[in-house]
Amino acid sequence: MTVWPAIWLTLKLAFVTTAILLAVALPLAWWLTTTRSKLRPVVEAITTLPLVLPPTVLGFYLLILMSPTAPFGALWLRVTGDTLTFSFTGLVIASLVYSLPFAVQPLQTAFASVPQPTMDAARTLGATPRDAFLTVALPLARRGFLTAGVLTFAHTVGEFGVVLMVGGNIPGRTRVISIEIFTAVETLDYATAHVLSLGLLAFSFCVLLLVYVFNRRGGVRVA
Amino acid sequence: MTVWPAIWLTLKLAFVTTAILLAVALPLAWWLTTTRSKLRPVVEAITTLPLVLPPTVLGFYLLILMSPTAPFGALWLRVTGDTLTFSFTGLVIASLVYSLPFAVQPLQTAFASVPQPTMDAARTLGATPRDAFLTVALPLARRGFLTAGVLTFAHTVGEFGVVLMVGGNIPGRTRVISIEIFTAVETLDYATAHVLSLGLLAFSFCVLLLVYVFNRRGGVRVA
Amino acid sequence: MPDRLHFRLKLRRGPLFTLEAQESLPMQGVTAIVGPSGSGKTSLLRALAGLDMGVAGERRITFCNKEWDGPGGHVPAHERRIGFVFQDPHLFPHLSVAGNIGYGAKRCEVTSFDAIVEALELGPLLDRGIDGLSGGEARRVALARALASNPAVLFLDEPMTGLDSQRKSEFLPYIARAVSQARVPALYVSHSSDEVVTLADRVLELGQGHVTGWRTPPMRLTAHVVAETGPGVEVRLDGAEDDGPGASIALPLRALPGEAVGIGLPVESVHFSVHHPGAGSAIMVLPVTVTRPAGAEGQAVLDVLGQSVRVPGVMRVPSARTLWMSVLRVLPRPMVVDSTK
Amino acid sequence: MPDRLHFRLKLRRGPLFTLEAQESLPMQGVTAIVGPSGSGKTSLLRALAGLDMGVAGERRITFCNKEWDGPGGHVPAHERRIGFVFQDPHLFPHLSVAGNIGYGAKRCEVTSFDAIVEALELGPLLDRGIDGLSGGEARRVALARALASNPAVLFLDEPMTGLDSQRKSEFLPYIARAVSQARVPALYVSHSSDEVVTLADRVLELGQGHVTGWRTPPMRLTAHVVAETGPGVEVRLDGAEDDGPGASIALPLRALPGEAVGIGLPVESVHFSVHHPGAGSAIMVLPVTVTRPAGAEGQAVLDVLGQSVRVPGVMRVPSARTLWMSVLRVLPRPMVVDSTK
Amino acid sequence: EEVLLAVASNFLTAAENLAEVFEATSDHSVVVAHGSTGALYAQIVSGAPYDVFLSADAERPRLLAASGLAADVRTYALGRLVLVSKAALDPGAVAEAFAGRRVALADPLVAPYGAAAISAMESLRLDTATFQPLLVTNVGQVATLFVTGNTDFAFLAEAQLPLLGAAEVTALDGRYPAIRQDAALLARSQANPAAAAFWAFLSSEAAAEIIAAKGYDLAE
Ligand SMILES: Nc1ncnc2c1ncn2[C@@H]1O[C@H](COP(=O)(O)OP(=O)(O)OP(=O)(O)O)[C@@H](O)[C@H]1O
Ligand SMILES: Nc1ncnc2c1ncn2[C@@H]1O[C@H](COP(=O)(O)OP(=O)(O)OP(=O)(O)O)[C@@H](O)[C@H]1O
Ligand code: MOO
Ligand SMILES: [Mg+2]
Ligand SMILES: [Mg+2]
Repeated sequence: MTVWPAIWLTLKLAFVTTAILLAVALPLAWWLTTTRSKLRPVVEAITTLPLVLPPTVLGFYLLILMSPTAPFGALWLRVTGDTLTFSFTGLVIASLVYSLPFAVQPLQTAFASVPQPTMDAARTLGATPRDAFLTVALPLARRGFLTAGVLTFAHTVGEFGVVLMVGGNIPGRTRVISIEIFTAVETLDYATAHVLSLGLLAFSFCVLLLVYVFNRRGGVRVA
Repeated sequence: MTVWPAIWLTLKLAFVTTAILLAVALPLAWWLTTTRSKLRPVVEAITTLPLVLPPTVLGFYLLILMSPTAPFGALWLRVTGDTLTFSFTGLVIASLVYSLPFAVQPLQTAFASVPQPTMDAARTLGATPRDAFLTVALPLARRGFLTAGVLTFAHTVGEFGVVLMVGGNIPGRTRVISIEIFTAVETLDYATAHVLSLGLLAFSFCVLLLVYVFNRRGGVRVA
Repeated sequence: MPDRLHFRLKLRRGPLFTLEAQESLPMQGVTAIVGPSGSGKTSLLRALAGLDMGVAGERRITFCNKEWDGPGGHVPAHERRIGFVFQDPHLFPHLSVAGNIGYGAKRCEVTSFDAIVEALELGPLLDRGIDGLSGGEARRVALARALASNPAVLFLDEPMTGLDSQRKSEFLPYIARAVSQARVPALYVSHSSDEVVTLADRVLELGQGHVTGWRTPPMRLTAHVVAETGPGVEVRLDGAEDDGPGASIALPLRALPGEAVGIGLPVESVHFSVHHPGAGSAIMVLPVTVTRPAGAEGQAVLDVLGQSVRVPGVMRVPSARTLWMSVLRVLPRPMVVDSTK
Repeated sequence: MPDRLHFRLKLRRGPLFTLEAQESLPMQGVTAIVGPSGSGKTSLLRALAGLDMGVAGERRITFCNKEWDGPGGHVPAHERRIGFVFQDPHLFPHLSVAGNIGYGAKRCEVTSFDAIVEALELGPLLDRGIDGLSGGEARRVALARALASNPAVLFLDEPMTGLDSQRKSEFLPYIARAVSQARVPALYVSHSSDEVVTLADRVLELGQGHVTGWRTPPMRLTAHVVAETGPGVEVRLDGAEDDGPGASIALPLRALPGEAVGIGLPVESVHFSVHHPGAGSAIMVLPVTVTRPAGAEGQAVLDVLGQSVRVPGVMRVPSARTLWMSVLRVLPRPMVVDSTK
Repeated sequence: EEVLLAVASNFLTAAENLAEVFEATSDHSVVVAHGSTGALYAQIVSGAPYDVFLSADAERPRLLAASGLAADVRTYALGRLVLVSKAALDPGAVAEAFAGRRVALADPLVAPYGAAAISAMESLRLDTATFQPLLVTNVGQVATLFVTGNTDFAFLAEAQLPLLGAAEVTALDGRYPAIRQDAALLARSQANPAAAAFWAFLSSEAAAEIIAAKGYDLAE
């Protein structure tokens, strides 16, 4: 059983999801941080929901929503000629929902710690809100941006329950690494399970180590 | 099929895991934030690893490690007379590993944003490092503490892949809500799936809404 | 009609404080704003700048015939072209010193970046990050940043805090020159009477959120530069006779021969006496005629070499027709004479 | 042997700055530390307080015969009992004003919490959070917090920044009293000569990370309170004759009859002249004998009513045997006379 | 062209063998997805793009045909349930051996082999309260638990035995209703030549040989 299709599929899914989510989360997180709208807590709760819900709940609803018999799934089928469930597109949509909080939350935290007076200073220096956002808030929140990217990517790579429910485990189409390992264990193919698990373990560890070594920061000292 | 045992089991698991993890993560996060040790990036990477790994990798290794034929599992069996896999204790151990980064990361972020000069001020006012930690760093990081608690709890409630692998779905012992929903969907028992999913959805949404309404904060304004 | 800044504001901040102020400020030279801690000086500047928009209340601001806030609309803060030096420096932590100073400069026709950097002695710091800047260094960067943004008006909230007296005495004239040369008016919050004497053309006083009135403007004489010396210039008071008192005063100031210089007279360094004190430690001893003695109608007015000087109420001017004024210290300020007049 | 603070330090901060200083400071009264912005004043205080321990270098500190840093060991910052007022307030954002002030007080035998709150006029703010405090309010809370922690020594890094002159002139005497009454020595960083004149017993100068020497201590005369008046006290200079000059000076100060008061003479408000100036705006005109004229050996020394006064080099004292000294303004400072002497 | 098989876990290795041979003898390719019968069925109902469903029961293919999702249904094998254990087992003393131990079986709700195991236990008069039954989603996982030492006894398909290595096998013939494993050619795939070709191949002699060799009985 070759593991490359699963690895390739997983990376593709994680990349696509991360790219789309960062693009969506950036304005959303900024809006949540700066708005005075009464709707904010509601939007915030909705955004956080996928974090709190078991993947199977998400999977269940997505399955219902995207099934060819549901309005949305049917529309998709008519327009694209393809079903959403058990397809890569379906996985991407599921991942977007599933990982949304992982993109929004770190950005929101980072934006919230941008000091108001610093933004004020930018404004009196002639920066439009958009300009101040791009040249002050965003650079100051870059750690949050990095965190959002890493978390979203990681969470998508590690996605399992949702994928299993809305994607099944169709080799080359929806069988991502996590499912591949599950399958390998099920079929007593411990060699594959070990190769994938160890590989992922070593790879993740190295990436994280690099991130943390290069991301040294001052931090607080007490003694 | 009554759903209460699954709900009860899930809550118990989430509470126990959250309580233990917060107790462990607090000193760990503080150490990570303040230490100047060369080991910091390594420890940091290890702490973050479960975040990046698919639950099935974790599940696979835990399954191997905790099996009664493995040294650790065997020892456990000798000492407690109970096997780890497919038991509540096993689930707790798996959850602790699985949710560790969700407890450590928010605390670390919060601790990192405690200003050094404020800690310095506490010290010159006679606060020992421990005292300053408890009376300044911790209160200033309380949002991080709350976030850590909520995330850990939520992540444990949502745990699926790991439980599926090391816990199976023994009713009342290891069948948590997420597994219950999965099973319900697999058996096309949509009624149960709906009851559980909707319940969880409504409950989560309300809790989050409350958190966000009461957690209003200044935030940044630009226009 | 000269340009003015009209405002009528009513803003609540917290349960105990309301800023409720209305005034019309000439937009020429430096208007000092003084008042005890907590009287609302910072709140006033922020409101005028269009920050803190969230707080409800009345808000009418017109700057040089342009409505900034009012029924006709709202000019957002970034279009008001205010060079705001905040009470705390609030530098951009992700930019170098040069990046901070250049931030505003990039967003408009660049003015004298290099001159500002030189005047504030920031050259050696330009490439550094802002971490580890000393208190005074950070403050100077904040000043430079505001000045380099080619502002239409300066809002300076205790900008000299943390600057050593040497740098202060070099930099105050620099601000004076910037204000008069580029005709950028300034609002200047300060607790330091020296700064007020050096810079202010008029002094507005706040108390508990209200405008409590205009204070006597600082005592000042005008002089002209007669010669450049090594470390500074030599000036002669307008109206002084050759070899008479005030004919030749050395000032540590950069100015060109012929330029007008304001000679600020700090209250605590001016000694009025009925007799000539003779040789002494004073920079100059000038004859003074009392045009109007202090009394119920207001402060005393003096004639000094033909120049009229109003004396603040706190000074005890002896009751005599003619006096001697010994000046122990002056605070000079370059003045660019309006060439259009 | 009087208590002293010995230190020998060498610390690198950034590529351009090294603090390399060695000195022994008497731990009595107030030692002012002056120097241009960036000269290392803050760095010195932090190093002495045992903060910034991460930076390697030489570090020997002995405080009142107790080794704080050295081969014999290291006393952690929280055991040094330093009342540190930082250049920025750095209040605890999660505590109320009262909580901030009480933070240190809780960790030791409580000293005069109420007196401090009253002296700094913090009563109305006690229950507030620290958000929205004005610049001067925050500064006063930081001061109160340090004072209330019953410190063994005060480190004050420009503590009067942002305070209005009214409050400053009330609070400086308060600090002076705290220092002398509780015998808490203080290191006082300041750019303001008024503060130095009011408080300092000696003045240490820093430049570019090095100790550049001791400055002439501020001119000061001693006096005693003869009567309490409504708004303040009436004092008589030591050595003044009944009805003679200096016999009765009104000061806006709280003190008890019989108490000693230091009368600081700000350089820029002291006018030396060869003739008596006659009636005028001076608070007092005192006869002066020049004990030692200014010259190569150092600054001039004067005899004022029997008290010896050293005149800083910047002042031009006329060359004559006897002079008149017109004092336009004084900066009073209560002094508790050491009863053990 | 490609045919996508949905294979009940018990038949996975056999299906892989079939796929190999089919690919060698035709110019089509085969992709194999697997799971419990119930899970695969639920996926098909939800729109999963399978071509051929190799179920472990007859019921679900029949339901597919009835709802029009399946174009053709046929029995391809009769399954055999076995009980494996670490130590040799006396068929007469199963209850004693089970007492307090762990017994893994597939979830009868989704896996026909699990349902068969339940029947076998009833016929052996085993009381599930006297031991610890471990229910997992399919027979593949049952095997995993046994191999990793996490269970002492496991109800498996005979076809899985080669994967296990050393294990004692107890045959359970006659103690459970016949496991009729039906295949369904899904309606959506009628136009897929690869699906049609595989459907034909499934009833070929060559296929029957492989199926039998894997430990299944053949229908009539
Ligand atoms: N958000 C707020 N909540 C409560 N009180 C506030 C708030 N913002 C400002 N204040 C109060 O308003 C008053 C005026 O503040 P402001 O900063 O304008 O004073 P200021 O004149 O600049 O004083 P300073 O000279 O000390 O800087 C202060 O008493 C302050 O405590
Ligand atoms: N981490 C650092 N990196 C680089 N330079 C630093 C660092 N910390 C301090 N410095 C430099 O050390 C010098 C001394 O700083 P310090 O804060 O002690 O000055 P200061 O005498 O207190 O000045 P001020 O009166 O402006 O507060 C400054 O030039 C400052 O830029
Ligand atoms: O092959 Mo099954 O559907 O797990 O019994
Ligand atoms: Mg202010
Ligand atoms: Mg400093």
